[in-house]
Amino acid sequence: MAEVFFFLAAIGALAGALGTVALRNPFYSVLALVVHLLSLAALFLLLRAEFVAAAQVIVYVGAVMVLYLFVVAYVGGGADPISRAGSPSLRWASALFAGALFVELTIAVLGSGLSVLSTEGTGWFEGFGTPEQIGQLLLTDFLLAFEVASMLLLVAAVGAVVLARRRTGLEDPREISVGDLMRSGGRDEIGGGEAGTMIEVEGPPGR
Amino acid sequence: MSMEWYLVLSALVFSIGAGGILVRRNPLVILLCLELMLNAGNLALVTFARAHGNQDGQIFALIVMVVAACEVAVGLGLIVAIYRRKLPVDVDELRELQG
Amino acid sequence: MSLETWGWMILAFPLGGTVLIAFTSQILPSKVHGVIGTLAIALAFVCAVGALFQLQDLGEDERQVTSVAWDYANTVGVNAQLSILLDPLAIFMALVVSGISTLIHLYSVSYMRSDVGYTRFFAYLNFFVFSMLLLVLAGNFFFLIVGWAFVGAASYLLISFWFRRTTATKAGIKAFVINVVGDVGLVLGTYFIFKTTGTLDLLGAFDAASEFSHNDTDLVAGCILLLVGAFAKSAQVPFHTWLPDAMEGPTPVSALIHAATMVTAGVYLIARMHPFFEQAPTAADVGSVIGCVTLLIAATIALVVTDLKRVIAYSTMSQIGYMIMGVASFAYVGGLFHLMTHAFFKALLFMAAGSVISAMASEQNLDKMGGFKRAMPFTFACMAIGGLSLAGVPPFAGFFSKDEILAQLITRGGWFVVLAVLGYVGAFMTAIYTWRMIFRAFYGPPVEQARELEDGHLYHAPEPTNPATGEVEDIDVGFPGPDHQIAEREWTMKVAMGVLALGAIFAGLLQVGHLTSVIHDFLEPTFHDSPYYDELEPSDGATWGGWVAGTVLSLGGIFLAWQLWVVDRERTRVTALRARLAGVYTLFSHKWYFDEIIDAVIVRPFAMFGRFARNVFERVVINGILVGGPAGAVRAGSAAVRAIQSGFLRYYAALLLVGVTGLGLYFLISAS
Amino acid sequence: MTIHLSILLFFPLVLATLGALAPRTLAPYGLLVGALVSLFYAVLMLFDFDTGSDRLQYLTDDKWIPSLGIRYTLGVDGLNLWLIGLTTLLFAASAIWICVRPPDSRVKLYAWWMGLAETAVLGAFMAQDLILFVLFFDLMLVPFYFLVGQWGGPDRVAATFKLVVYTLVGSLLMLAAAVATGVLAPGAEVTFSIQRLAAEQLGDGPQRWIFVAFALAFLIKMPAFPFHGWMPDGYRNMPLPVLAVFSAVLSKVAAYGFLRIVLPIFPDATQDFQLIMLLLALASVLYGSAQAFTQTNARLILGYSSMAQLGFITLGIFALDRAAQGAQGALLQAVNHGLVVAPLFLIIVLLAARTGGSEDIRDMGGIASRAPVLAALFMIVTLATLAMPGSANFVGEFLILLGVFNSKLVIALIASTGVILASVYALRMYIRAMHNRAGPTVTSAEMSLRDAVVLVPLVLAILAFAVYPQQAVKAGEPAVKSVTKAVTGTATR
Repeated sequence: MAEVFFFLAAIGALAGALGTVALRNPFYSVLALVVHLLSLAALFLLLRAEFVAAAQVIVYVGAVMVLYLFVVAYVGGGADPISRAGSPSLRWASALFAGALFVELTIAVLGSGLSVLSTEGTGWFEGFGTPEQIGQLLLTDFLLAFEVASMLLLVAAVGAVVLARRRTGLEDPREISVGDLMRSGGRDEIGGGEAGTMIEVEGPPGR
Repeated sequence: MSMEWYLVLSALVFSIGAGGILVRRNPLVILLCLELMLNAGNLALVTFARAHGNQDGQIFALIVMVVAACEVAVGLGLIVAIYRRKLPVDVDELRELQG
Repeated sequence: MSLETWGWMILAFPLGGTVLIAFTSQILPSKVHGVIGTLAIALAFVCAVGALFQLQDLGEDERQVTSVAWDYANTVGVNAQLSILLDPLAIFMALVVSGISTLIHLYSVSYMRSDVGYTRFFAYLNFFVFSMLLLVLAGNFFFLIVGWAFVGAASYLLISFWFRRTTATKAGIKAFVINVVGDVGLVLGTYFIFKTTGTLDLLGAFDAASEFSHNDTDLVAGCILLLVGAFAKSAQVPFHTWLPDAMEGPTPVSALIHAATMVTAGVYLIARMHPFFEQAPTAADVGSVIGCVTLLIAATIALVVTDLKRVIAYSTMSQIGYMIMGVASFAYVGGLFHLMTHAFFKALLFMAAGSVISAMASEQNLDKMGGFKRAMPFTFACMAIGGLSLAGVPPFAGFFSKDEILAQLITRGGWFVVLAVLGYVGAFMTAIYTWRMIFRAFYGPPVEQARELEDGHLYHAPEPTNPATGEVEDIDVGFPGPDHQIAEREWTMKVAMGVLALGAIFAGLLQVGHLTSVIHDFLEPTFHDSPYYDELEPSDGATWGGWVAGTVLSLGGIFLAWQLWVVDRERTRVTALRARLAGVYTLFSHKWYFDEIIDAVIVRPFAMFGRFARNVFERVVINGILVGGPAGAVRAGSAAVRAIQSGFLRYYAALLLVGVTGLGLYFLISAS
Repeated sequence: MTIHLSILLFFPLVLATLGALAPRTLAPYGLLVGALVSLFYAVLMLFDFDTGSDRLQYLTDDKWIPSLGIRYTLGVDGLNLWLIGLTTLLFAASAIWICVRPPDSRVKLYAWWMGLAETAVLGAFMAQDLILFVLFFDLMLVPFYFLVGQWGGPDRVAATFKLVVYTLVGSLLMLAAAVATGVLAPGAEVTFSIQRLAAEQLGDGPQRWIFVAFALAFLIKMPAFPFHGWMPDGYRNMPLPVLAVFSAVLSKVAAYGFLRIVLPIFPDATQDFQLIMLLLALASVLYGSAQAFTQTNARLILGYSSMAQLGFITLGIFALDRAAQGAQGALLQAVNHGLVVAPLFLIIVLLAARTGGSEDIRDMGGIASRAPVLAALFMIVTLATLAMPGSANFVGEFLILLGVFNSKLVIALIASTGVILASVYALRMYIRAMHNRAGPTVTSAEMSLRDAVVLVPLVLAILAFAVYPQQAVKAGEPAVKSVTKAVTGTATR
């Protein structure tokens, strides 16, 4: 039974992953990732990680992905060709190296000689991976990591707000760019014509 | 299922993510590919937790999730900021770090 | 007060005078500074007299006292202490220096009155006297060197006193650098001696002089280096070229430093270091020969020079040649006696010359002078007394002192007799050039300036100019003052010249052949360890023969000068002589080409090396290879690294992936 | 009272930091207070110091990175006592200068970098752990990099580039050498304590290449011929108060490094390389003098004259005579040279202000006519520079030449020409600036009071040192003797 679930979930995860990479429209990519994440949550359940699976669904699929969707909608990411302008050699090289990496990792895992890998895992006790157990660990052994992580979240939240907020009083929106000074011309058409619907209202002054 | 399957799956997903980063130009999608790689790592962590009967790996996975969330928040903030400055949302065009 | 106290006070007054003048320069009126300066030196002279009496109270064996003030740099086996040595030689020199200095200060009070730098002048002058006294009183090699260099610096300051004159600053740096060459010689000589004696204390080192073997290589080298120091300071060949140029300084400076005191320091040094020189007669002989050569060369140049002050300057060189020849031949009494009498008559000559120059409104060329005899009777009298003394006419002071040297040389015998004969040749030339100068300046038809003076007013040039180059100057600081035409009207100048004239007449009586021997007896304690001191008492024959020869030669020389420059008004004979001896005349009037040779051999190659270093070596080797090499490597490296920094994010990611893959491969391979 | 070296070390930095946090006008005063307190503390130390002993005093010794055997060790002995005094004095003078003539822009940062520079230099002088020394030695470069790069002259980019590349090459070599010294030392555990390394010496082979690395680093820092390529540009472009301390103090760290590290730890290599070092030093003396003689930029005249003086110091260090006269003279001369060169650079500022901004001696002339006090001070400093007998510089030079004379006679005789050349270039500069006819753009004016506040104390220090150098030589003697003895291996007198 577990095998069936595993294969179902594995196929879902692989399909989601491939979809994320291959689909041209970012919107679809996000949706594919959602599929992938849900499949992973199922795998987590198979691995007796109830809490992690739940967190995966709630945090990732529920929150992070929604954030992605918002941004995609906001930025209005049109169809994005895969490396259209980039050199084809880079694409082939990347595929090659990705494959090589996979082969290496597989060899490393399979050839590691850890006897436990060929089993279904050591025995597990009652309550393994339940929120109770995890909560206890988080508030005892891993309290520091927990606190640091929460701090990190706070910093990231503040940082995201600062980054994304509208700036006023900045005469030239491109002032931060040193590169602009070095690159002459050809700057005007970039981002000049098309624009998202929401930014038009509050567009940077002078534009 | 033996643990090897999970790990091979994890490696496969990781490689797909890595390849995705290289071929896509939209920063949004690159962030998605990063998510893929992180999740592949998570899968490996949870698998090892199961293999050893020790929940520390799961805790680790949770922390990775937190970090991933932070990364997403900042990354998306950057994308929004780039967009607002009417800069192209394309990593190949953003090459100010060129030496 | 004790001897030591007197000794330290000799030094304290001039130093105090310098400091006082310097610190009150902006507060007190400048006239006061002349008084302060003169008083300070006069008090130093009083202290020297006090020290003299204290010294004479001591027993003859105890008349060498060292007094240490503090350890200066007493470390790693080098005992440099601030100490003074009080013995007859030191007191003798201190008396001469402070005495003459007092008179010259007095003279300067009037002479420099209108100069804007009046205060500065007295500060420098006091500093010079302090330095000179430090030199003669030093009881330690180290402070001997310090005094030695201080007088050089003071001399530099005073030569370029009119510092906006380029000629003066050039002369100043020339004098300073040659003096530094002398300092270095002195230092290196000290090293050679210190190596064996192991002490810098003078008396201690003298005691250890016997540790050297006779003509020890180290000692000869050391003594020759000491001689380099002495030659540089005393303007002996080939280190003499600075002295004529030093006449750019104000005339009192020439009188004080470049005639009476500083230039005789070389004589003092050789006399002071006599225990070493007697142990290394080879080096001493070098000194004798150079002294003799100098006295002849300088006399020949003095015969043809037309600048009034330079005639006296070359005469100074020549006279110091006598002294060096004397002391280096161990004729200490003669050398030091001549040092004293020379100080009197040469300072007198300079003062008189200064008087003439001021009447001429700074003009120094003998060709433009003439007929001052009636306009300036007092100056003429002084000049004549000085001239007679310098020429060696009995019974003036110079006659006895010069003869003492030559008689002692003859007594020494051997090839020193040759030196003595050459000395008499020099004496003949001395009489000629001295009186040539006097006759040309004071006889003949009066020039315009002289006539104005006879009418009772001073001649003023239409605008102040540099007498050497004719450049127009102003009268502000850095140039001579407006009323540099005192002539002989001020009482201070007359007093100073009068006292010196008395000295030039009567000082010779201190040491007359076998009749009196004040100098000899007084200096005996210093030279108690010298076998030559009593041995070289001139014999009767040498004394009397010398007197006769000296008298004949000096009177003959004066008579010749009279014939050539007074009797023969048109100077046809001089012109004819000049035409017949054209080669010799050119050689003399170009000062034997010493300046040109030194310039070509030392200065130019060095400047060329410097320019080569700056323009070629620095550019090619240092900047090209040593800087350009590493810098080029860094540039190339950074260019390579920069090429990787394409700015393509995915490119970086790919590199990362390549790296990770590579690392993984490495670990896999290394694990299998 | 007890003297804590850490306080002396970090006080300038702390106060400069406080100053940097204060309002703009107060910023330099933070630096000033820090520098003055350090000066006061250093002077206390000069009096408190036991001159009879050759051991380290006021030792601070603490664990720092125990797993690597690196310790935080500070100490003072005869070698660095007076150099610390010199450093604090000159930085105090420089701080006053910055207070009375603040730079045009970014005063706070400027003052802060100066504070950091003082701490770094003091650290290099006091460190008794090899790694700590290397750390402070490299730290010295950082503030000067920014000071030149931000406030420097027109060519500052090229100047900083050369300065940094050159000194970094030396520093990296030194770091490698320092690590190698600690690791290769025969002791049971890894240690970088200079004292212990001096006791447990390396074999002859490693000593040689480590010596070369250290010597190269120090020679570049000095700079010595032919490693002075960075000097002309660096000197031309550095702000003058910075240049004053740079030239006066940083080059002394290099000379001090030879005495503190190279001689005691690598005695065999020192003997092997003695002749080469002496010849390099001799070349520095002659080449520096020749250059100083032909340059017309006042800064470069001083720069090359410093090179010649540092050549003399190196000569003294490597004289290795039995009585340690050379090393003693070198130590004294290090202090002296710092003391005279700093006021000279400040005087250049005053001269340039009177020539309409030019620092070329061809544009100067006649400045003395309305500025007697300035002329007198300049004269005193000039005479001290050319090692006029009667100045402490002469004592130093006398001892150096005596030391070389006793060990290598010919080199001493050749080197003595450097003394003559010094008089030529020093006086040439003085005369061309102060004497002769006035240049077309020259306006002669007396020094103002605010300039006097800086210059007069420095000149008084020179004079005081000239009258009584005994105190300094007495303090240095035991340490210098033991250092030299480590190399010559024979009992000293």
